[in-house]
Amino acid sequence: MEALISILIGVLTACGVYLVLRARTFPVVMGLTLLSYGVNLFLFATGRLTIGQPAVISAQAPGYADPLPQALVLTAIVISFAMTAFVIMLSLKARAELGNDHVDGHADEEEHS
Amino acid sequence: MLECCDPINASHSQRLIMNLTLVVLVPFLGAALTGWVSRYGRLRSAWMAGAVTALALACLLPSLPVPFTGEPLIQRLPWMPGLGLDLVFRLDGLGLLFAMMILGIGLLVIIYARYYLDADDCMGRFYAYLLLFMGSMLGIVLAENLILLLMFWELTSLSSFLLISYWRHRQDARQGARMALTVTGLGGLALLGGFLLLGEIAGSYELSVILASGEAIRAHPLYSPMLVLVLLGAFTKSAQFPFHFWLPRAMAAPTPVSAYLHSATMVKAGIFLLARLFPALSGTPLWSVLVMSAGLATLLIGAWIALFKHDLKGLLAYSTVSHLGLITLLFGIGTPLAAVAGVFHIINHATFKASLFMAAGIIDHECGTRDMRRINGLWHFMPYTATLAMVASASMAGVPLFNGFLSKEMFFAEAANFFDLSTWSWVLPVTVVIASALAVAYSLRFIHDVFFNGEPHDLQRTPHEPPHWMKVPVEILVAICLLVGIFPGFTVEPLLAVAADSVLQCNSPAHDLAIWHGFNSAFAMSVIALLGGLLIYAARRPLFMIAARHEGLIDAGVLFGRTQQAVIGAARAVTTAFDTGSLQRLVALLLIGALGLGAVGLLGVSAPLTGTATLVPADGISLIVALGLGAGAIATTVLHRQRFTALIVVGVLGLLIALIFAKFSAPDLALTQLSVEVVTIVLLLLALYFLPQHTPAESSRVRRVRDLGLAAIAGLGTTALAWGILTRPGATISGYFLDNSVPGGGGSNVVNVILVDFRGFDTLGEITVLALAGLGIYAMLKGLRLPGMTLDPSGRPWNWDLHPTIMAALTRLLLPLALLVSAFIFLRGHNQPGGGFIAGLITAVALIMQYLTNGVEWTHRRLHGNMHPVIASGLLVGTLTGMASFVFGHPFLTSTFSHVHWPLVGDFELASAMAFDLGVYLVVVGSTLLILIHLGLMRSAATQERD
Amino acid sequence: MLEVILSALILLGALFTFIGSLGLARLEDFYTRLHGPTKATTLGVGSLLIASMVYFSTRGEGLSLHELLVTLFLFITAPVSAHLLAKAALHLRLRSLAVVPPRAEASAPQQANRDAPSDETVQR
Amino acid sequence: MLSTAVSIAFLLVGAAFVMALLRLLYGPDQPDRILALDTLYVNTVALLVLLGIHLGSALYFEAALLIAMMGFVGTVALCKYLLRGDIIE
Amino acid sequence: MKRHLLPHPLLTPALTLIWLLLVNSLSFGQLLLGLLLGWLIPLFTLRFWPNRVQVHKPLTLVRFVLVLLYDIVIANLEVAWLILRGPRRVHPGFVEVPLALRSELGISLLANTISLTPGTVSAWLSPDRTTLVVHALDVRDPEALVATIKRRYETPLLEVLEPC
Amino acid sequence: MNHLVFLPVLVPLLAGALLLLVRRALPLTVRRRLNLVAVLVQVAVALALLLQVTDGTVLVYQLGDWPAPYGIVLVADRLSAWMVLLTAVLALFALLYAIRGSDAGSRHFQPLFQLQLFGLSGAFLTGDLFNLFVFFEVLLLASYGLLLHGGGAQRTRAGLHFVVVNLVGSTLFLFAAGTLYGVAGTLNMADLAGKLATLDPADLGLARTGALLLFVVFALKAALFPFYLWLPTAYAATSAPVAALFAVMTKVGVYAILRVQTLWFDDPEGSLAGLLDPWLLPLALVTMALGSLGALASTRLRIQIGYLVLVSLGLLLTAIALGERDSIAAGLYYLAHTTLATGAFYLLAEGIARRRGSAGERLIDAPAMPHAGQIGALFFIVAILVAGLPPFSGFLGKFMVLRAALDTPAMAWILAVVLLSGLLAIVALARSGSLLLLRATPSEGLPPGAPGRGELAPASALLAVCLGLTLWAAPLTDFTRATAEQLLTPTHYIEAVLGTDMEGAGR
Ligand code: NA
Ligand code: NA
Repeated sequence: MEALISILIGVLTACGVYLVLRARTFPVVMGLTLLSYGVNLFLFATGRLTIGQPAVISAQAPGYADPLPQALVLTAIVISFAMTAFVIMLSLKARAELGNDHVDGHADEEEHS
Repeated sequence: MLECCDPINASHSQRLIMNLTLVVLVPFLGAALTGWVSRYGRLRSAWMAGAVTALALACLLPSLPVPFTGEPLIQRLPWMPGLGLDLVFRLDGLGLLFAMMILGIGLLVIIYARYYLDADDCMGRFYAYLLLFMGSMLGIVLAENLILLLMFWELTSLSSFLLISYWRHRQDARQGARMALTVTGLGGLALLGGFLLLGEIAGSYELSVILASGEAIRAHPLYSPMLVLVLLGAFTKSAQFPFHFWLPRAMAAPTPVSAYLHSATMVKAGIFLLARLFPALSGTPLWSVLVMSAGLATLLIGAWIALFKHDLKGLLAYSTVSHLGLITLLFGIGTPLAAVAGVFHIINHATFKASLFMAAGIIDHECGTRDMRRINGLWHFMPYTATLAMVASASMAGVPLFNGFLSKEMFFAEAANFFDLSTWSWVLPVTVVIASALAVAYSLRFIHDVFFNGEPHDLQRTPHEPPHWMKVPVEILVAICLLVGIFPGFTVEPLLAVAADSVLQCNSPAHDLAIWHGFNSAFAMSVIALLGGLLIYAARRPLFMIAARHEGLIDAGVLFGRTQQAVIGAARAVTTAFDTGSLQRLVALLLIGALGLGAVGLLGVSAPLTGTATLVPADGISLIVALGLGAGAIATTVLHRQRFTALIVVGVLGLLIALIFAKFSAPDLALTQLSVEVVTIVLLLLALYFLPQHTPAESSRVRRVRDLGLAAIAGLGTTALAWGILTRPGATISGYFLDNSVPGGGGSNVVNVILVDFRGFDTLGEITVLALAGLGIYAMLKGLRLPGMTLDPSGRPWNWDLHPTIMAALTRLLLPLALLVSAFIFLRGHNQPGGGFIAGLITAVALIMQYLTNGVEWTHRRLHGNMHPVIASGLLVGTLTGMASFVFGHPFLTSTFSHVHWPLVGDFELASAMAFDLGVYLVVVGSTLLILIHLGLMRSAATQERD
Repeated sequence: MLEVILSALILLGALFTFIGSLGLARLEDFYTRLHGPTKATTLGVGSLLIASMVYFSTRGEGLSLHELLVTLFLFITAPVSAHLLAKAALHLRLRSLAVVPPRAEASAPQQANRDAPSDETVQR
Repeated sequence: MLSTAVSIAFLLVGAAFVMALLRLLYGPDQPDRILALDTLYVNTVALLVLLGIHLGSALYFEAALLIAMMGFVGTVALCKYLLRGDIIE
Repeated sequence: MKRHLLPHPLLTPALTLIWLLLVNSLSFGQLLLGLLLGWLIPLFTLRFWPNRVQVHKPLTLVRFVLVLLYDIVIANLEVAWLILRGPRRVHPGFVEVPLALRSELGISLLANTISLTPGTVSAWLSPDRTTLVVHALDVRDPEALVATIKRRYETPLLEVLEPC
Repeated sequence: MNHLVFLPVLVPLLAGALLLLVRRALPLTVRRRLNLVAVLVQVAVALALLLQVTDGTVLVYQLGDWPAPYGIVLVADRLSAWMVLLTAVLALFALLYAIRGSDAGSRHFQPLFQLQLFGLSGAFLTGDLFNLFVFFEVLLLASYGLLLHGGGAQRTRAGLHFVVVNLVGSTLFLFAAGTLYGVAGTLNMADLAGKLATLDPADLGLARTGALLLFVVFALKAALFPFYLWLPTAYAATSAPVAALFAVMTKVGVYAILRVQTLWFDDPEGSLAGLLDPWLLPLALVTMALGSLGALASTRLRIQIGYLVLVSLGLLLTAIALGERDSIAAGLYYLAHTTLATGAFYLLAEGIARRRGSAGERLIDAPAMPHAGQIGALFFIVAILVAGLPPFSGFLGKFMVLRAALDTPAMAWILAVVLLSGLLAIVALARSGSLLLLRATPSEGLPPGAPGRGELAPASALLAVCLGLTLWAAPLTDFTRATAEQLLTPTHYIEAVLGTDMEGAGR
């Protein structure tokens, strides 16, 4: 399972990285989203993998997962949501101000053709 | 080596009166005052400047006798003793000599400038700059601390920049000023380096210590670099070859400035430094080679160029260069007598050159030009001024009875002594004689070409004698030239002696300032130089032609200009090579840096990546989910150019991630991920409407390969990190949370207790981020107008049905249900999965659903759209809840809870963390709705202006 | 006995979930595929939720009926989703095995219907 | 017996996931993909319920409940985009 | 005034019931809390749901639900069989159901009911809301299907929601 | 419990929330006054805090009354208090400038400004790694909001770049923090110091990676080469008061580097000893060199200032990289200087731009400006400050750094780069100064809507503060030296955070 999750983190990160490096705002936003998936999963994984042991205190519980990374991921999810919202908005503003959706505001040939 | 006799005992005499500090500070304060009084009449500033200078002189007076006792006067005001940097001043012979020159000639220049400046020149500004400069110069010569000296040194560069660029409308003035600043700035920085090293070597920046530890300094391994740096500073300031070019270009300054800066002060600062550090630094082969060769080259080149300058001030400027070379050469020769001669020539040059500049200024003033080809025969128009100028020129040429002759004789004697039959030793005397002959020639030219040589050509006006007071400064200076030249023993000798003593740090060797020393080699050289000068001047026409042919061939100034352009060009090239304004490059660099350093971290030590923990076996469903997730991620990447499609796939990714969270014991995370995912999708859809539906294929192949490479490495790297961590048994602080969640935090959902209690502060920050996102987006929307798509991506008109009936009717049904669920999630969050954040998202989504299905107008009639108060009260509720614990003397966010028993109702738990969670809830609802609603409203806003 | 019922319910639910997705994968046009998920929603998830109710209610911790809510939600929402999907497919004129009523594919309501009585939800 | 049934059920639901994922990747049209997403939401509910039974934990119920709601909003938004472009108007 | 305090008399008990389901508890405290929420939420959502829903024949409603559940099971089996046999055997088709129901809610409930039973999806509602186009997975006799829909689903819904 | 530590965080948070709440209820002038009062309170609080920690006490505030390393703690030592005070002072002048009118263009300037302060103070005070992340996000998002208010293609593009690259940086931060937690099992920075010093050799690779990734993030915030490209354009794009406030934002990165450098990597016995040593100094020097080249190459004043900021950051990080008591002390003195001087420069730059008509801040000829004398004098002084020329604080700071660099192996390099980049800075500033102030076509009078002399008051006041830095250099450097000493003996910090009976608590 550990290998599976590790590879998954890697794949999500790799795809995120590739998309973040694109020239248009929308793929970059998607890339940031994928990156945040990857890093949230990673952060989550630092609490190691436990199945069926949520950190809810009860007498019957056989054990508990590490709750701290979960709390951190929760915070990270919210923050990255806020940031994503902001970038999305910003990409619209860029589109309005720059006339196209290139991250550097270049109008390029394909836009015209 | 220094042939030093009994060294002066450098005992420090402390005086209570801080008059030296005042001497330096008065001009600075006076500068401000002068600038201020000029508002009330331009001439007042001249009077004020004169008064300030006189005051500074007066401050100096009480200490005048001290240097003659043989002990320097040292006064200290502590500033940064820990750094060895105090406001500490020193008055010894050298300092005294220079201070007198600076103040004396300064006063004359102030008088002179009063008449020189035109009515439309701002006099207050001029005098303010001049006083700034004067103060800086005084600081240099009176500083006991090298760093203090350096500070004033740089201030002279800055104030001379202001003075040279005084006529700011003139391009040559601006360029000259910048060039001077650049070259002297370079020198100043080199000097800083040199002084730092010197201080390190000597263990102190104080001259008393440094001058006493010459042996140790010269023996130190850092001596050579230090010397080079210090000399660089001195040479640039004193316009030594090859840094001489800035000086002639500084002639764009008003002539009083030239008379002041380029005779007695600015350029003498470098010479002063050579003299100042002479005991500590001189006496090594390196010193001799560097200082002598610079001096010699400057002497010769300056004299040669001076001869051919048609510009009056140009001639004087290059002559200055040449004389500075002469003095440098003397210090380079390094014998005590040479040093004495050097000091003597400093005085002499200052007097005759200042008077010459002033005379040139008068001529310029009267003729409206400085071109010697046009100025001729002024003897007829201004005989008195001509006489003065001719006396000063004679002194410059080294004609007997004038002061220049005396120091030049000493110089010839030292040059002759240098000749010791070794292979190259003849070079020095020969060159010296040639240079002197050139000096005679250009002095002759100055006299003949200006005052005789026929009639003036097309002058704007008829020249005549200047106002009386404009001549007075020249008269005084010329008188000094004569007095010193004829009665050296009565006039200059005591000052020279005490100055030379302090240069040598011992009693200076016997020197006879008589005019006549008999027929010795020096006299012979003088005669040869005079005759040679006459010869050269006689042969000037062919020489001028030769010079004209080679003009500009090797012009260091042009070279400098090209160098500067090249440096700026290189700077542009380098800067634009890095900073292309490309986000992709920015991100790529960040990633490369991170991947590189990450690799260094991981591979830099031989530690196993795989740990020792027992692993969890994989099961089928996890495999499928993981495969789906991986395939989805790759699909998003491959399909990313079809934006809507990619968006759908991203939705699936979020769902699968939530599943993984659920599977691995994180129900809270699963809930959060699910809710956030949907809101994100809605957000992306809202945005996509205003964006192109497809991403053009525009990345080059190279770029794609590079990005794929980066992506692959990033993937491998994070996989390795995750694998390394997952395979290690973890030992974390989480046990504490599990142990204290119920007894200390009053909740059994540990994750939630961490969020609202153990690490509630994180959550406070997190909701602030959310609030900020809302506010930031709202702020950004102002004035934003974007056309949406008028046709759908396939080119068809949009569907007519804005709000499909079936959808609209049923989602209204869902609203109360969703709100109930939201309340449920909120209330149980402390003990079971849930909490304020998820509840907030559910509420927000339930309301968004109304917008989606019923439209903005319909919903807005039912829901108050102003979310700012909601966000603000959320933040306030969270903060105030945290502050409530202040009342009980506990830190912020200290939680409390109690079980309340109400009859019939049963046990209720009341926890302060719930109130905090309410703040979270409000911020989430407010921010999410603010963002989505206003984004959704954008198109309507495009047509009709709203808030 | 309980275990048998539970097992049967679970298997039934899983089976219908599977069949629903199988239909999604196998069927040949969008409109027929659209029927697949209904199985997963109704009998599939329904059975599983009943199983869950039975399972948690018989563990001695009291009755567990909240699974009904999930069913309620699904029964309200799933048909609406299906309806909207079909509407979108019609709008996009996806390939259909069956003959599509022409007016259902129209981008704008036909002239005849323009004046039809309508309240706020109909196009102005 | 129960655990065997649950295991088989996991297999079946897993297979359902695969089917839906294939449809998601294959398309061919956007409604197909949205439909696949919608199906995946439902399948996830099924999976969570199974997981709850499998682990004997009631903690997955809220997730199932939430999916029923959130999945709907997602699907509606996506369909609305196809129909109108502007999803909030 | 009464309407302001208790806008949806049916909704309050319904929400209270749902609350009790949610918390899986029948304690008095939860009942009170449920009532409180069941009262507050309709107050808040009043503006979103202005027209009061009236159920006229509760028994018909119950019977309708039972019929529906039975139909769902049967239809599931039929359609499952269809799918398992393979895509070549299906005969899909669109049928147009003329509507007697007039209210938005009624039409929506009917459409949902149709979609819930496997094999049929209500795909399109005409702008004048007189016709519901239904896609059926396997339709041999369109008229029979329309008749079944009207008889089994629309009629009881009419009785419950729009008796007049 | 001494609430004073918490007040620098609480005051702006409360003020921000309140200002948001009363957005429509109160007129702008009242809100401006509220804002100003809050910042004044913040200055007072920061001053009080500084006075409390001057004697070397490390004040620890356990939020929620949970002990470290379990709860989040705020820690005020000399360094933190110094940074908080610096921020507050800068904010005061930036605000004084803003409320003269440039805040009216933004919908949320007042609350965003306070929340930015909240983020900055929090980042300087927190003793928890993840909490630092949160505060990074707070201050970044606030700065995005401030950066982007108003329109314009340039601003939007710069903002987009700034936001995206920082988001990637945030992702890196999480990877780094996660890795460190995965290895050391804790997030408290003091606790991490102990755990990272005594690592199992098998975990060394992961820990090093985590730490180095964290360094990359901080280097990005500090605009260290090669992550500096965002700075000049982002700073140039925003409004003057915001740019002035931004002057302290890069210092957050510098602060973080200094903090972890002294806390984690300084103990020569520790597992991660000297981890940053191969990187920090060379990168700092390259940053300085490229910054000075950029300053020379700039065609716009504010871009040039941005590059000059890079030069100063390079010097600052050089001081930190040297790691000696004296160098760090010098760096901390220089930090205050460069922050305030840069702030003043940005305020002044807008004043200049607004007086030059259509030429604005572009380095081209333009009509002579009104009040050229006053502006010229201010420009001259600020240029002297920024170029590190005598007699002001810039020179003193540079001198102290160089002095501390003298007996280090890299002396020659440092001397060469610092001196040459200083020269380039002089050349660049002489060029822009003479273009902006000397080389003017005849005056056209005051452009319509241009402000009067009073606009220059905040910049002048900031320069006066820099003059104060010069005059009171001795007590200030005594303080920074004590700060450096405290940083170089982190045991006191660690004990104060974790408590002495640390072994008994926890697991
Ligand atoms: Na002539
Ligand atoms: Na159906």
